[in-house]
Amino acid sequence: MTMVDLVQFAYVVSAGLFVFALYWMNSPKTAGRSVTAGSVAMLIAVGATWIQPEILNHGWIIIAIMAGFVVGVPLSRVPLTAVPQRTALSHSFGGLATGLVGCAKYYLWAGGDVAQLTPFRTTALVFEVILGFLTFTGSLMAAGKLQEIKWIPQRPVTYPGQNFGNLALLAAAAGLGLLLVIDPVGPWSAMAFPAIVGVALLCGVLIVIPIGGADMPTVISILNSYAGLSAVAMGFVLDNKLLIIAGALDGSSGLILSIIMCRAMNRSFTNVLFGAFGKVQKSTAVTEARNYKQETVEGAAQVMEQASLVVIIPGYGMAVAQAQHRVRELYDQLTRRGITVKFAIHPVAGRMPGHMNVLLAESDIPYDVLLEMDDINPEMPHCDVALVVGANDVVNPAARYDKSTPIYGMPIIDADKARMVLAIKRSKNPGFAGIDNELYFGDKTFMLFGDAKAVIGDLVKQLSGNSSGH
Amino acid sequence: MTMVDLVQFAYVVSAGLFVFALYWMNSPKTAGRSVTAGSVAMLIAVGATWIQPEILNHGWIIIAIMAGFVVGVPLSRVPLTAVPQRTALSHSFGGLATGLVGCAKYYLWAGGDVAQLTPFRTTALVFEVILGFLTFTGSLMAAGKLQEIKWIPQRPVTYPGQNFGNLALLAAAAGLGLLLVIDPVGPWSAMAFPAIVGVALLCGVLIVIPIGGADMPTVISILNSYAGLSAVAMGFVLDNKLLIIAGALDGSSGLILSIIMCRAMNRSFTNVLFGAFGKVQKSTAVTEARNYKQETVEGAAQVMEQASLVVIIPGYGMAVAQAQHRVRELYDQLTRRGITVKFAIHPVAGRMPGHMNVLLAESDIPYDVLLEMDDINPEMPHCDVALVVGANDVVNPAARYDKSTPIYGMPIIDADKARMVLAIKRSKNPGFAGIDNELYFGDKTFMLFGDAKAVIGDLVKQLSGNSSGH
Amino acid sequence: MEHTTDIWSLIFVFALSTFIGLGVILRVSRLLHTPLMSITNAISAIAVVGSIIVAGGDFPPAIRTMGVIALFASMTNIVSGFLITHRMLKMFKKEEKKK
Amino acid sequence: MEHTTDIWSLIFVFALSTFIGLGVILRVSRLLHTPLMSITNAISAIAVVGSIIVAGGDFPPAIRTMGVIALFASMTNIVSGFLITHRMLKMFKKEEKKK
Ligand SMILES: NC(=O)c1ccc[n+]([C@@H]2O[C@H](COP(=O)([O-])OP(=O)(O)OC[C@H]3O[C@@H](n4cnc5c(N)ncnc54)[C@H](OP(=O)(O)O)[C@@H]3O)[C@@H](O)[C@H]2O)c1
Ligand SMILES: NC(=O)c1ccc[n+]([C@@H]2O[C@H](COP(=O)([O-])OP(=O)(O)OC[C@H]3O[C@@H](n4cnc5c(N)ncnc54)[C@H](OP(=O)(O)O)[C@@H]3O)[C@@H](O)[C@H]2O)c1
Repeated sequence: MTMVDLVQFAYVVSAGLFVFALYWMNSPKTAGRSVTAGSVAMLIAVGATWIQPEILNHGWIIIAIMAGFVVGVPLSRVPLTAVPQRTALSHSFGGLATGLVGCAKYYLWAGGDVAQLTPFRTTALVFEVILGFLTFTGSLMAAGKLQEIKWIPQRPVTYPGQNFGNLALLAAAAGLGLLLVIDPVGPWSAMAFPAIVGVALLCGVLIVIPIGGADMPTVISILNSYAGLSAVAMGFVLDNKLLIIAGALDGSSGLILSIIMCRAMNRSFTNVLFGAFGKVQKSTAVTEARNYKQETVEGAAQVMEQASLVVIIPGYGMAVAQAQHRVRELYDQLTRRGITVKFAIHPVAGRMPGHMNVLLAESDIPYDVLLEMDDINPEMPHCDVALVVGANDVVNPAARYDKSTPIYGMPIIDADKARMVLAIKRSKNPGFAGIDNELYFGDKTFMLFGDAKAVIGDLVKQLSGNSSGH
Repeated sequence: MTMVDLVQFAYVVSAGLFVFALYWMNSPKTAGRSVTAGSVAMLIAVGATWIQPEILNHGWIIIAIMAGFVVGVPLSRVPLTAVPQRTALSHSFGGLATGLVGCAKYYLWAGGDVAQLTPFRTTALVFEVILGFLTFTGSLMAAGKLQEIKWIPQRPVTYPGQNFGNLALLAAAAGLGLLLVIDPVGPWSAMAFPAIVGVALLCGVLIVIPIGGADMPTVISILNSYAGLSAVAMGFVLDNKLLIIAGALDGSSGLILSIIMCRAMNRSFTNVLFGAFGKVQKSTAVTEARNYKQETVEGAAQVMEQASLVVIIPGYGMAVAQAQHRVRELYDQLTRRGITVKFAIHPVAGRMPGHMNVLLAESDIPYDVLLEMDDINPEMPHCDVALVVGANDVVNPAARYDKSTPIYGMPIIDADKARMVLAIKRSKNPGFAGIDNELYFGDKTFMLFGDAKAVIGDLVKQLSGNSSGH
Repeated sequence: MEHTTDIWSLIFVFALSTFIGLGVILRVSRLLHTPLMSITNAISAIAVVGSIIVAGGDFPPAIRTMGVIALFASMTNIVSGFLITHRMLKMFKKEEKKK
Repeated sequence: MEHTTDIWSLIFVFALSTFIGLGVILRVSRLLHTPLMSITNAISAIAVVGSIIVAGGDFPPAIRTMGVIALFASMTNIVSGFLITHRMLKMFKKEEKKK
């Protein structure tokens, strides 16, 4: 068994483990193994690559790996609300890595063994570099917008001819790439390659700038699949099948998640990428003002005590307020009274897929009371109280009929079908789509203005008070 | 785009189509496309191979293909009851094909370009040949047993040291193979190769001989995966990825089907392959005799008219009697009276997986009233009449408690939980497992002796008579 | 080396397609297990590829004869396999419409 | 020719693993979409393989520096990706036991 065989064998095993890692994610029961399988696979991959004879300067490698741990561990401790930013940030790291490896390989071969730059390889190389660096800057922008960093504009930034400009840039990059493929070391290529890198970096920024903060999750997923594809391209360049497999798994995951999100928002890729969503509306929306019916905490508590089925509809607001633990206490209070409590989870509630599930799981709410939209909607008519916690667009009935709204056609949770609606939010401001919410003016709806955490905290106090009063 | 590229591209497309062909089998709605996708894929594969420059004598090819059609078309017209035999027969064809190609390749390279016989290739070649020819004779035997050909013994044929002998033979084949790998054209190999072929052919016969007729479906599925694996081996020999992919798909299908069958019979592979199942018991069983309660057709008809839920439990007997169309008429008669009729399909009812479903589908019974065991069992207690049509082992309560029976632990359809059981069979003979059926002596059970087709025909007449009488 | 990696790409392909096979087959509806048997039967006749190479190549007649027989055998499986699968599936499809 | 077939085996591997990817991801429970994002994040750091080759090879310092940076970046993703996924999944596992 030669070294090559050993390495290849290790790669086969590693690839298999990666597949299982994702396969086991199909239920929380087995998901525990996923991380184990995945990290073992990665360990094998690293080991098998490292032992190869052509690897000489172990010092640098060890240092880089240690540095990776130093930065990686804290990055894994971020609060769950910061997960989207974190994901974006590490996509940018991933893009940087593939991009740099691409550069290194190009200059290596262009400098020495030019024969290696076959048309096929060079094409793959160009793809790798463009996708890599585009993901790098693009994800950085996305992370910035999500982190709400001052000097990165939250709202979509648009200017005339924007989309055309971006497409022109990509076309330019592609053209330069073609040049390289035709003649990898011709007079032009000395400038062509760095030019490609520059254009890719620029594209990343320009493509993400016109996209609104709340569309970032979709963008992140798309960038995720780009990162995967550039790993695939690297695999083609290095003739390494493990890279291709892992990259492809990653690419398909990003693709599917972004499709799911677009579906759930009833929007197309193009609309997300070029729609500059959430710009125009926002500007107009806040002007409007109609009157809400309000309810006191005491009143709300009483109503809930009378209920037999309470459906809690969490939204981005619960995440912002970090209210999940209070929600848990509320859940305990109500269930202790024999009231059935269910959670209605909209596929795009919050700011990333599965956002609400993680938060509620964090606060120890058993995941079998977290129902998906399609499972809970039939029950809504029998629901006595629908408690909306910092959700807005995902319960806006306008999505059903009002063609003028940006969320028209997006499936929603039928909170308005419940016998009574209690809605917790801080202000009269609209949600991310920037439109007023019909639901809140409905005659069955009563508002509880205030920070979700505070309001629910009061509700819990009230209820525990009453119960001790019993 | 060179010829090689063109061919490889065609192979990629073809491989993809094969995957879709199997993927679409996941529901009857999409299954229609499967055949299209599959045959197009095969067409592409054949075309891409044929256009290659090294293919010269087209005459022979065309003749062989035409001959294939001449034999293949009639083979596709067999009655559905003969499907198991047909499947076995074409497995043997498949085995023959891979085996022969293996031989051809070996003699070609041994005669000329010996360098081609690398250890890896030779190993693959040996696997291809052994699996191929073993499948060839083995499937022939299986087909013979299923077709109940006179000079092929139905019952398991056993003799002392049988299993040991077979294993020894396989070991011998492996040993000879090793010899070839070490020295593909040494003095020995001239005899070694034909010897391997001979041993493989012999093994096929000897391995299947000790297996009882009703275990054939399992054996067929196992041989199915062998056929697939030998195609994979051929792929390794010819360095052809399409062969590997299609072979692997085939192999996994055979594997999974045989596992499903073994599970449903609560038996292990080894037990099926070496257990000489259905031999000993059969001999003893028929001796026993206890008294059954019988029921007249008139009586049975009346009982059913009173029922509100009738569950029909078909078994191998329905297939033997070709009674599915009569069953359909019965179904119509009862449903017309507003009686709910459901079918309880045991995973191993009949003689191959899905046997009952095809037969009932053939007689135009909508497939949504065909329920799997796990879905119908909870309903059995509410069932007024359970009509057992030529089923036996799959409704034998002994499977639940009697450790001594060969079917102990096999999940069954809870016919005995129904308010009343009507059982149609020809005689007092036991089923394939060779044991008496507790159910038939139960006090809620009434027998309708006779051929399923005839008996149900009478039932239908009776019912239509009554209805016109109304 | 060149050949070694080539062997390994075959092994990779085998491993991956086995994964696909298991994944896809496990999701096949129980209703369709009999048609599944017959369609995989047809698919396994992919040996036709090898048969054509052997039957059509410029080889001694003995070799080619083996190829021709193999080709005939595989062709039979292809034809009968797909036809009978189609025949069975039609029955289920008919149901589809009726309901 | 030798190289052509080699390219094609890469393409085969890509096609097959995409099939697997789609099949597997589509079956991931909705509950776990956030952990899924973070674990694929870690897996995409497979670029580490390329980084090691570039960082460790006997190349001019400029090249190797790129490799080292790439290696650092991928390592960060591997570590943080798997750790945070583990952290999230533990929450779901806890539920598991409690019920
Ligand atoms: N989940 C995803 O993957 C994803 C991806 C892309 C886009 N999106 C979009 O994100 C939106 C999610 O809908 P959503 O209903 O969950 O959120 P939303 O529509 O953005 O509304 C959030 C609501 O929470 C309230 N809120 C904010 N902070 C709060 C606090 N501390 N306490 C109480 N309330 C607070 C806000 O009102 P106040 O400001 O008045 O408090 C706002 O009305 C959808 O439009 C969806 O299309 C989601
Ligand atoms: N489906 C599979 O994939 C598969 C695979 C391997 C093994 N098996 C085995 O096959 C058996 C299948 O069970 P099963 O209950 O379906 O069949 P069974 O146990 O073999 O019983 C069939 C019954 O049908 C009766 N019968 C035969 N011809 C008849 C006719 N013309 N009219 C009326 N009745 C007739 C027979 O009784 P009479 O002779 O008295 O009429 C016999 O009792 C199981 O033991 C299973 O393990 C199935």
